[in-house]
Amino acid sequence: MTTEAKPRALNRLQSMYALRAEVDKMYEGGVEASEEGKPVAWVMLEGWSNAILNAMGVSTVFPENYSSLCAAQGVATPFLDRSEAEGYPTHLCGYARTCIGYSSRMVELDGEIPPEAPAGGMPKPVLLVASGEVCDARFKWFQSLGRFFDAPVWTIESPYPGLRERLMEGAHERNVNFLIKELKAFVAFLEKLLGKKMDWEALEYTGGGTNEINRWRWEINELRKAHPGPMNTRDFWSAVTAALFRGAADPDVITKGFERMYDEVKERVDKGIAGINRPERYRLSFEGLPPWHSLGFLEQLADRGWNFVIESAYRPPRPITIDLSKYSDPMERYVRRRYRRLEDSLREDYGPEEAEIILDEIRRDGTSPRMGLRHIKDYQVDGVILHVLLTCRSTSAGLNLLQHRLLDVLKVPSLVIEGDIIDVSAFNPAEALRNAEAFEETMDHYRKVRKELGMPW
Amino acid sequence: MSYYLGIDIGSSTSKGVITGDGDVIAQHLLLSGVNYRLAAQKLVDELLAKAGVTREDIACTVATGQGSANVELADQQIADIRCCARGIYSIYPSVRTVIDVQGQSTQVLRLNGEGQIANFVVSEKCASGSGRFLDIIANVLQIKLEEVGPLSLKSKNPVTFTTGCAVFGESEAVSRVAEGVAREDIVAGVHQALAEKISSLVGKVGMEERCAITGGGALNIGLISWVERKLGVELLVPPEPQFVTALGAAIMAEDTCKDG
Amino acid sequence: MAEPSKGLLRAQEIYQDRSRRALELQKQGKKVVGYLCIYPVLEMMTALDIVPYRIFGDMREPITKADSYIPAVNCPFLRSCLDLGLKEKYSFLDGIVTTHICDVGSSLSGIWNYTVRTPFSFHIDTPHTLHETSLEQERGLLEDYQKALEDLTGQKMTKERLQEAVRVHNEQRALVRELYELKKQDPPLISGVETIRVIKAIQSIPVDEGNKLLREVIDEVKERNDGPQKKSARLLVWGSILDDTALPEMIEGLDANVVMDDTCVGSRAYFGDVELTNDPLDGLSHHYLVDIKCPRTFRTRDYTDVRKDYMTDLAVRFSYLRDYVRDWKADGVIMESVRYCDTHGYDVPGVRDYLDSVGIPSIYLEHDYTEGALAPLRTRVQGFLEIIE
Amino acid sequence: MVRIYFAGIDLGSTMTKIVIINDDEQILAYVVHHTGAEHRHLANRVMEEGLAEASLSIDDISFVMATGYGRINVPFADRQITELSCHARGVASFFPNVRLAIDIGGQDAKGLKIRDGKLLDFVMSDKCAAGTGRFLEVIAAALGIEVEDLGGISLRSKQKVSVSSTCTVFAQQEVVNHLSAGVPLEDVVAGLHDAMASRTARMVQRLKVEPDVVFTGGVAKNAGVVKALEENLRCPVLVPEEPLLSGALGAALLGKEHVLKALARGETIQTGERRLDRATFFEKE
Ligand SMILES: Nc1ncnc2c1ncn2[C@@H]1O[C@H](COP(=O)(O)OP(=O)(O)O)[C@@H](O)[C@H]1O
Ligand SMILES: Nc1ncnc2c1ncn2[C@@H]1O[C@H](COP(=O)(O)OP(=O)(O)O)[C@@H](O)[C@H]1O
Ligand code: SF4
Ligand code: SF4
Ligand code: SF4
Repeated sequence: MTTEAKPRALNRLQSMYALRAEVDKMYEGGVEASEEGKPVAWVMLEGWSNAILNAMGVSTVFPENYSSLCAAQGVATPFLDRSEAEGYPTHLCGYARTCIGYSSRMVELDGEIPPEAPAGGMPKPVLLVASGEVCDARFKWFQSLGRFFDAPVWTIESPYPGLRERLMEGAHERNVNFLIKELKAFVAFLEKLLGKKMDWEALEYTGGGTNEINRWRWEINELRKAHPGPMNTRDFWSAVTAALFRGAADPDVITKGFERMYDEVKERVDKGIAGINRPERYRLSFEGLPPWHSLGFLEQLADRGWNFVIESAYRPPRPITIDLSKYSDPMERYVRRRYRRLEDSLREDYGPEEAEIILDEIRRDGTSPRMGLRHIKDYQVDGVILHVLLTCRSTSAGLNLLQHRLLDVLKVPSLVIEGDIIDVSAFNPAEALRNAEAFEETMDHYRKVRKELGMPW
Repeated sequence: MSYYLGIDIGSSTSKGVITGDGDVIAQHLLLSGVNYRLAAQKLVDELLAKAGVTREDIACTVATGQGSANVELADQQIADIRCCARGIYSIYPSVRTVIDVQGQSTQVLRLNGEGQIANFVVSEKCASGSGRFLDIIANVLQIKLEEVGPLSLKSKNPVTFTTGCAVFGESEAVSRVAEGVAREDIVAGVHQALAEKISSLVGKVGMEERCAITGGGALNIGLISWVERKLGVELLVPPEPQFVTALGAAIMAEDTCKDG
Repeated sequence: MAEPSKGLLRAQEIYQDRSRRALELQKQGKKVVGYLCIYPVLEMMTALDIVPYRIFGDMREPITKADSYIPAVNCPFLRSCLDLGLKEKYSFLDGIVTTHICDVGSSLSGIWNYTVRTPFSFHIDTPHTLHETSLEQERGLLEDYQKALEDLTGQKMTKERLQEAVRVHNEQRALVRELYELKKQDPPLISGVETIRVIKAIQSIPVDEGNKLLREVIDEVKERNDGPQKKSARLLVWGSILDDTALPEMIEGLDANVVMDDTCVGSRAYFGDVELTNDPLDGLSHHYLVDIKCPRTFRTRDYTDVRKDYMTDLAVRFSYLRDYVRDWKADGVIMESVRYCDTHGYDVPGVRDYLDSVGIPSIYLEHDYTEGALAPLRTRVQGFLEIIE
Repeated sequence: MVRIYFAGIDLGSTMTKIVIINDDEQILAYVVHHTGAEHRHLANRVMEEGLAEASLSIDDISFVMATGYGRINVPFADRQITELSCHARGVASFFPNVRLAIDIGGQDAKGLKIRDGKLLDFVMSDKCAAGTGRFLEVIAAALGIEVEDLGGISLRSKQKVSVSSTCTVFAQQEVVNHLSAGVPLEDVVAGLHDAMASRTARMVQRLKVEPDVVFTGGVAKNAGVVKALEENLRCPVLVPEEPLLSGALGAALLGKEHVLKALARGETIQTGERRLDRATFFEKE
């Protein structure tokens, strides 16, 4: 056996580093703003509040992201322990528990930022903006922060209807109106809190900037369909933070960063360079949130020739031009730009034919097994890793069902890996590797099955 | 003639198989004890002696099992799930589902027609669903391992264990004895709980006949019968179920060697 | 032990064989619709003569089938419900209504549709805040729900029918409260175990029959002399789902009576009436969103207030517990939750803070929804009783 | 002057303990036996031995308080009380300033918040053998060493390894893996103690760790765990001279208080029948 030093298995994108640096800047910006006496809000990752807050001159920081930062730097555990000491059950969301522990520590320090906090820390909030979008933890969690800060909490209520219910006559318009009113109530609240008026023009700017960034991200993802996959999910995760948790960062800078990333990925595609420095034996998708504490695990998988060419979380929306000319109300424009009719987005994503099949299934069964599988097909994925999180119900509850659907519809196998976003003790890398080895045979098997069925990959 | 060696260092027992020309030349088993390295060395030595060959005669060695890293001789380490699949396929090519009950964990495999793993699942992080639970109970009730299975089949009224913990199962069993509960009802209770866990695992990968059971658990006719009842199918039991994984490893060794 | 006489005995029979009546009625041509949690606005089912049938799990049945559809790190109650669904225990249902109780609850509706495939299903995306817009939204959702139920039955839900249904359901609420009044005595006239049986029974049969049963139970309990013994401690139980008598049985096997509860197979659904508004949907949406005090809803004093104070906030959210403790003369509170319930889990320190601030002792018990796992909690409960003694 | 006597019996999952005191709270006798599998029916025997040591007869005992896992099954007990209260009481009699007591026995681990000798709040481990005395017993047995020796062995360690498995059975495997890889025994045992201590420390955080912190129960006899606990809690930990006895002593003391209170109220004390017959061990469900 040769023992020459092999190059690292992952082939990182250079353009990612600049974007990652922007994230640190964003936190530093938050602390600076706070020191200058500007209002700082803690917010969730959801589509609505961030741009509104920024348009109102409020700096935003993202505890969810901050928790993953703590986990990635290996300093989350003391915060988790503190949350437990405060009496919060250990199965609660790892992001929430890290944040609760952080808040508790801040109280102990009379509101100062803990010296051990990475990236300069999160300054004390004047406002907490919770959200019912994505999961319930996200409003229960901010509610429970009342224990540490007397900052007011606003919960953005957004519709989360069942699929069939979304198709009912009138439901879409009702949801749109609901959102418009809800967000206007939020603006009114902010105006009261800050004693100043909303800058609607600024909203057009902050709210519109997202589209430009997302367009680049979309284009990058389109490139990732190439064989071999030019960009590993590890780089995606490192960079995505800059796009999602922009806070007060300058949208132009971020846009430039992704533009550069596009160029780099494009170059790789042209030259046939992969996101891993090994032959691409398997193309995979990662479903669920990443194990922020153990991203190095991907290196070991890459060494086996596993290339995670795509992932389920945080995929950018398809860029489309929506005719907003008939809407003059800035909030209505803001909402309609993003909240789409289910029929429309299905048609755009799946093409008219498949969309009709899906819609029929939804009308009949209330669900369609095909949804959420498009990327598996598009990226010609051999296998899927399902990351079942000990502490996140919302992203884990449906994963086993997805496992069935992947097999039923696409004949693509999946492997469950149990772990957590934050809590490193929930993850057993040795066992995961052992199972990964066996999973290769399973992927081989289904390659044959798909071939027999005449499927394209 | 070339010989191939498969070594399976399990949590409770270490197993080795030597093949040559596609036949099993020798097999050997000993307790893993508290030093896998020593166990592996001893196993290899005794196995070679049994087969009447020397280390130099072995063309390739594959190690598998929990302690596979401790087999110094190994050319390659391969996950036990894969070895198990290969082993059973060589014995029963028609098998599509395998239940592998080991000392510490249980895994269920689905195979395609070529002995490849089409799906698999491994039991969770708590040992409450493993053969170990049975060992503990047998030990505390002072019943030989070979006898727990047959004894459990006599039960009309299996007890339900309130603790899920394999370790605390011991004190619970003792308390049941003190209450006058028959020993067969206690062991039947453990078997029933195990069979339930196994059937839930089988549910996850989907059942396809024929179905075989391997590992040390397959030596337990009681367990087999409880699982058969739960699943409603008949289980194939290979003649030497504990050696299936080691045999698979030896076959893998042969393949590896031939592939170069 | 004395034979429980008429009403209680009937409740116990229904508790043990829940579906018998629903199946009978189904044979007579009625639709039986299952529902999860207390939010699916039962009045609207009753108005169309649908038999609402609450879906429960079974603590005594190991979960073997559901694990391949929902990972084990999720609410074991809901996993058990799905498990029973997969074992065809709910295959007689004509429909199922789910609401956005919690994340797993809403995921479950999709999973149920994919696996159990009950012919009719509807999901109400009940909002989580008390914002004015949320109230309007709930009302709008109920309009859709109305349409769906009308399609299912081919009947019109007239204002009159709905008002009548609201009236009978309010009657049920009043009767349950009357029953709970009887728990104020010392010893209480009806035990925690019996209470669960009665509540579970009325959640298995049509509302008018439930009312009849409640009347029988109340009459009987008022007269009884075989009721619970006097014990050293009177307890309030707060928490998540508790659809089995195992926990109160364990508690009442010790030196304590469960005299009041705030759980969702207990008082939670019945305290507070639906206002009979001109358009019944107004009263209903208000009741289900605002009046029901479940941690799933984000409740604040005044959501437009820019100031915030933790203790005031706690008082707004939990002072009803202090009132319960006072009126039912409870000596302590057991906070109980199934494992992996985020909704209740986040509230535990807050409830504790509040109870501490008003001098009420409390203890938190987490269990994984199996009967066996409750027994080991006995020492904790007993230790708690020794503390409050 | 007529003396009255009280007995406290702690029927633990692993050890059975009895303490006999007089009304001056002097310990007249104590007996400790293994509850071990062969001789589970121990209650009467320890009582007999205790009485013999104190030169008393069963009728001299005014009140017998039983505690511990098998407390329901002491036929001659007048009352049962949880080991939570008994440990708190017993520990407070040794260390009046105790604010946090940690008890690790064979079957579970507990944290007790104590103020002025009174139990205010507590936490208990879940039904899992990891983090209990049994955890150490199982692993010691697998390694072929005595539980009593674990402490001394671990104190020799210079560089403990980390043991991450949460399950006893899997931890045993992990230990074997470490040993096979050539890690010295003392480093592995120290790792086990640390795993146990950090688990316990996390569990008791909610009660606020403030001195005096007292560690009792059988595992407190293990100097390695004591040291690991001090490291994990970052504060000194006091251990009673005979940590096994806290529960039984607390039971006897609580028995005495119970009697005095009753007498003060002019009530007669209700005592059970004094039969020293075979006890069945565990609680019936
Ligand atoms: N003669 C027997 N009868 C019944 N069960 C047995 C017998 N021998 C071994 N077992 C069971 O097999 C298990 C060990 O299986 P094995 O496959 O050797 O495990 P591992 O590979 O983890 O060492 C033991 O835990 C025991 O329950
Ligand atoms: N001399 C000793 N040295 C170290 N550990 C001991 C010693 N004696 C007992 N133990 C530990 O104490 C545990 C029993 O503690 P104990 O408090 O008596 O528990 P229980 O009350 O449940 O019987 C045993 O599991 C063992 O690990
Ligand atoms: S989705 Fe999951 S990880 Fe994200 S906040 Fe909710 S519970 Fe936490
Ligand atoms: S409950 Fe028992 S078997 Fe399960 S993890 Fe804990 S020690 Fe292991
Ligand atoms: S117990 Fe909690 S997690 Fe389960 S259904 Fe109720 S609210 Fe949801």
